[in-house]
Amino acid sequence: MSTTGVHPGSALPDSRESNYLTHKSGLGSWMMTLDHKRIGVMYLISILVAFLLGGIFAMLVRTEHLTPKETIMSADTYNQVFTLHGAVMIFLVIIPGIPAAMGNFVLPIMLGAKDVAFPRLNLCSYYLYVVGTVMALASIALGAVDTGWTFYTPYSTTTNTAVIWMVMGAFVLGFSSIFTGLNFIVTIHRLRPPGMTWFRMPLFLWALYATAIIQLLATPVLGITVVLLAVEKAFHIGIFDPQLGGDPVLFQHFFWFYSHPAVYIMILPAMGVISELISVFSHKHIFGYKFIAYSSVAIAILGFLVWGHHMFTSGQSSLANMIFSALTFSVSIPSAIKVFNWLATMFKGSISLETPMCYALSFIFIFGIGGLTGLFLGTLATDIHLHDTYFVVAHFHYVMFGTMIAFVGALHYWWPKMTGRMYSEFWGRIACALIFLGMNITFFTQFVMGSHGMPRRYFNYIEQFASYHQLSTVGAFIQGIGFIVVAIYLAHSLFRGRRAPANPWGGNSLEWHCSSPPPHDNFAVTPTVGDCYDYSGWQYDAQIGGYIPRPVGAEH
Amino acid sequence: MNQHEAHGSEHPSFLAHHFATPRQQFEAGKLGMWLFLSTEILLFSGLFCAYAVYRANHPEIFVYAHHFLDSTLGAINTVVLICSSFTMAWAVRSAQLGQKKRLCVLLAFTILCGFGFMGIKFIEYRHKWHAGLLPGKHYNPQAHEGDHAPVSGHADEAEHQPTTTAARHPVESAAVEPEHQAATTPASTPASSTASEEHTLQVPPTIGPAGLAAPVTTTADVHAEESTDEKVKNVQIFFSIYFAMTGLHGLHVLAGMSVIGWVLWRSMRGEFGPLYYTPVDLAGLYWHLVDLIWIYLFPLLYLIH
Amino acid sequence: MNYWLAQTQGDFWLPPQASTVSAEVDWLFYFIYWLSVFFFVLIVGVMMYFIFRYRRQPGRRAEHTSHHNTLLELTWSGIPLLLVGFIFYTGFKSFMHMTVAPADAAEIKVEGQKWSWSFTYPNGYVDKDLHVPVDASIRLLLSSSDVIHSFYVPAFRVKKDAVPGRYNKAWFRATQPGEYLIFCAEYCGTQHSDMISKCVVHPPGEYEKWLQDASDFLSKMPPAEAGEKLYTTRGCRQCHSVDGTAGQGPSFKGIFDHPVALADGSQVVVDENYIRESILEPNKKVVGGYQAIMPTYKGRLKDEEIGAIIEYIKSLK
Amino acid sequence: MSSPAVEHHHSEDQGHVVSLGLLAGVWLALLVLTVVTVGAIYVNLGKLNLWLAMIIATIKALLVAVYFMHLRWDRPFNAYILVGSLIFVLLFIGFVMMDTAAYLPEIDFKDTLHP
Repeated sequence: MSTTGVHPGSALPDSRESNYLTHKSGLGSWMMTLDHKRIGVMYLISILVAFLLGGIFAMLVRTEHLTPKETIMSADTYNQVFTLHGAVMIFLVIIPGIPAAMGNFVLPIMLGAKDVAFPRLNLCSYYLYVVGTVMALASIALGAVDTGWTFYTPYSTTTNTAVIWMVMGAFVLGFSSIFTGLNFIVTIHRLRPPGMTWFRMPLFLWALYATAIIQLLATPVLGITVVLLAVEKAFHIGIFDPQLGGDPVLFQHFFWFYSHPAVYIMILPAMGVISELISVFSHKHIFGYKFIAYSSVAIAILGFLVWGHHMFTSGQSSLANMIFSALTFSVSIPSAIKVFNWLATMFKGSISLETPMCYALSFIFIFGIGGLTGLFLGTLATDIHLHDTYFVVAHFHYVMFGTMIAFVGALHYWWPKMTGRMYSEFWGRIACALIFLGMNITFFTQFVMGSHGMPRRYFNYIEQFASYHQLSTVGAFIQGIGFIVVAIYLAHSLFRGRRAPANPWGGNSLEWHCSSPPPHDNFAVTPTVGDCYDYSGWQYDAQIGGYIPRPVGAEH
Repeated sequence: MNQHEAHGSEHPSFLAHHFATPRQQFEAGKLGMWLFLSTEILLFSGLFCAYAVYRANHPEIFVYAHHFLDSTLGAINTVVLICSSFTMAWAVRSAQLGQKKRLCVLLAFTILCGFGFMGIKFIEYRHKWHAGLLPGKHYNPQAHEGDHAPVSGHADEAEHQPTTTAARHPVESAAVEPEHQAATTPASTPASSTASEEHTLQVPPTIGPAGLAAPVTTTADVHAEESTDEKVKNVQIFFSIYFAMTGLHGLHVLAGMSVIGWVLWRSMRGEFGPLYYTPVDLAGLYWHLVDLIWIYLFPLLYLIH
Repeated sequence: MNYWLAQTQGDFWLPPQASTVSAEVDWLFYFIYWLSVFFFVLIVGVMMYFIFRYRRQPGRRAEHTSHHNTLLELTWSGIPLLLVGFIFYTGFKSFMHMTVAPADAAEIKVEGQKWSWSFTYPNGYVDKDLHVPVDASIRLLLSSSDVIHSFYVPAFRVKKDAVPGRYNKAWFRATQPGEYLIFCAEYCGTQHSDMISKCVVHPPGEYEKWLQDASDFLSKMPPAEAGEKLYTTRGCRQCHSVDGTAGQGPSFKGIFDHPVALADGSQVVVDENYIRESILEPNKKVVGGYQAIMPTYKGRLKDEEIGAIIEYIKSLK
Repeated sequence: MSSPAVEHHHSEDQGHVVSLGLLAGVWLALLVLTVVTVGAIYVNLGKLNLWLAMIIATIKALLVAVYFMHLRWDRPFNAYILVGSLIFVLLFIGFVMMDTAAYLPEIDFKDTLHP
């Protein structure tokens, strides 16, 4: 326990002149790079662009709801915009967000490896992401998509819009996701340096490992589902079409076999990030390491058994309803375990509220609501009333937005490492508060109108819900301002930010042992690994504004 | 890793910089391929699921419709794939032992088997195309007379060309028909060419004793085909599943052939030997999986009782 | 339209209770609600307390505490497990009450279509609104003629998808006379949000009267008006517009007495005979540019009804 | 695994070399089993025919996986991946079949009303 990760000195060379950013220059050196850090950065930029798009669509949706009837767009446009918002946010932002951008950047470093196992596959997966994105977004120009991101048949097979482009985009994006997951699993299995045992891995890696299991096993089913949907739409083969003897409910089974586990593709990496943040900023060893690690894997496995809870009113049999409802509750236990362990980690810690920690605490608050409202929806009797209402919308936004909160938290946490620059703590906290406040105003009102029976995906709504909708829209604008603030001060920090020290937060996982930004091949000397949650080897140095290894023999 | 870096000069050319030993690289590649195979299995699972659901709920469709498939051709294809798997496994052994020439011959033979498989598949698809035994909306058992044969034998193209786009040219197809019959279906007599069958669909008997598949002759009425198909409704579902399953499998065969072709090219350049044969091994794993899936497809689609 | 004409109370979270299962569902809702509030306050309260109590201060370090405690972990896994077990069981029990209709329930067929509902009463009468007597069990047989819709009455806590190609079942027993809104809860396209009908719960004795009156509409209404009613309730509206826009089928506007070109190239003048023929044998003379997809109404529309529809089409100049 | 240890330190980087005789034996076994599969449909076992075909197919699949795909000499984890993915396939198909079989009456009911 008392050994620090790396013996001091060796790991902190000054790499200002030569790091992964300056290693080679020119556009070509980025486009063809095999460096996981550069690929991670390219993913990050693409995902942020997609997030901007998805956010604009969200703002359009909320603005439309300022009045009960048409405000700024027609019903058909509205249907296309909410479809795009959902599809962009899910397929382009949240699913790849933490694993592909953050995971790619830090996973090999945290592990002590020089790269992921298959760098070429990694680059290929990035370009698949780009191609998939282009295909999905091309649908806007080619007639838009108005099916909702769930593509339910027979609506999706009969509507006269560019569904094929969108679903084939999702197919390609699926393979991007599969290759990322495959790379991570192989990297974790085969590239651990000596001393990095399974139970010395940071919990973020456990979370990514569990995520990768889902990516590998669930995503192919989405692939075959969307291919069948595209073939069905183009050639009317009728597997999902009742007029040709098919079964539309079967489509829902296929779709949710992926799309429910996909929820855990989104939330598990977020939980992994939070485990890191809570421990580092409480300056205290994580509590219940093994339980948190196992709970990630448990969520990944159990997440496969609960998809039917999206179909309680669809005509699914009562038998299946019962089984899926019961299994659904089993997922709540590992989630609860994580939350309790985070709290226990904070107990008697030394908690500092730097920006990433503000996001981590917001996550616990928001995920608390998101998780607990899941109980209403897993329960058969109450779900019948709440299904397909704004209650569901609010529930999954509390969970999915929790992921975004964790993503932004992770971005702030690793920003100094990625860019070598510090950002403004003051504006960081202001923006976090704005996003947190706006988020809760937006979605808490939606719980209330949902439980009163306001169905989702409604263009017009009845007068009684007007005040809720308006409040919700105000919240959305507050969030929007929060994100704009983030964009401004992060962009500012790129050019004017203070040089980042190697270890600004006092973390002890391996990425803090190499310089900021990291050198081209991560570690000149393969590190020996200790306990990544033992912070006793570091002390704060006010001069460099970060942590330096505690001199040997010094008391703490 | 440390040790290895001390002797950087010993890093063989095939060893990527982030691996310490060839063994580590080999095992990483192998693990990666196995993981990829698991995604392939899950990809096919959707189709097996659709198959299982419809077969369990409507067995009569499957019993009725499978008579349209030629189980002799299916069996031949099974044998072809098994032989190719054998030569592929043998090729891996040759690579391990550094027998370059034998490796190249075996890989070439494996690709040849792939061509054979696809050729037979093409014949089967063309027959179904002519007989109107197409998925979903295009299922129209009377349309056998005179439709164009698909331009290419690729699985997806045959599946993807709606009948409506094919112009009818009886004269041309009449010239094509007998040739393909004679060449391809020795053991069975698919009902496709004679004019007298305009409104009569004779189900081709499967191989073996007549007792098994007594030819069911149905008089199909243009306006109410369903009522005459011995009350078997939704037969098109079977063909949707058949084309989806064999089509996707065919695509995988093509992909496997391309990969083996690439490996063959590298083998001819002498890149592989006892120290480095990972690509041969991985291509082999992929090819065996394609074989494995066919092992299940064959009895499920062709041999229904 | 007033949302809850019958009963405007309801509380902060839930709409008024107007069916027999409402109270049961609401009880469970509030049970989960207060349980969630308790755990949420506990988690966030503890979190806030820790943030304050253990905030980073000069000279104070994090104290070393144990890194794991299996008993604690099992406790906070076990207690939630018991609680969710109870929630599941209660939820399933209520769900079965909501699913299994009593044997004496009267049956009404519900057909969803883009974008309206039609309700077929036991005597064969079809209406666009749902009328039921108070305190009587009603079983709904739901289906759809195009895409998936979902029948949802918030005040009854009842929701069930109407899926094409099959019948789904739902039932309820209304306890308060009044009018309630029926939403479509499954996204179904352009006018999804306007697919709203009424459920009228009649006080004792009035339902029968209403049904008799309404079923008699052919003789009571002017023919064109009756035709319009049939046009909306019997599925014509899905494909044939009355404003001149082409749908799956030709628009009815201004079609009467005008010649149309058929798919085979010939021409026909739209008169009484052609309309009658098109309703009974729709695919015999299909207007050019449209597909022969209309189902026959032979046996589904009475002669007087066809007459009313013809009158309605005549009126669309 | 059960493989003879001798084979392993044959060469650190070479992996296991399967003898040609074994490969040919597996090949022959697969061919024989194919004939058995085809032959089995002439025996009328009712529903068991399907299971028989599946059992034979599984034996063939095992032969391919264990010998052609080297699983016998491989790290056990690779075999776990194969088995694990098959378990998920079974879960998927099993749950969906359970549900579709249970709601089948609703579809058939509609069919009888609107043939």
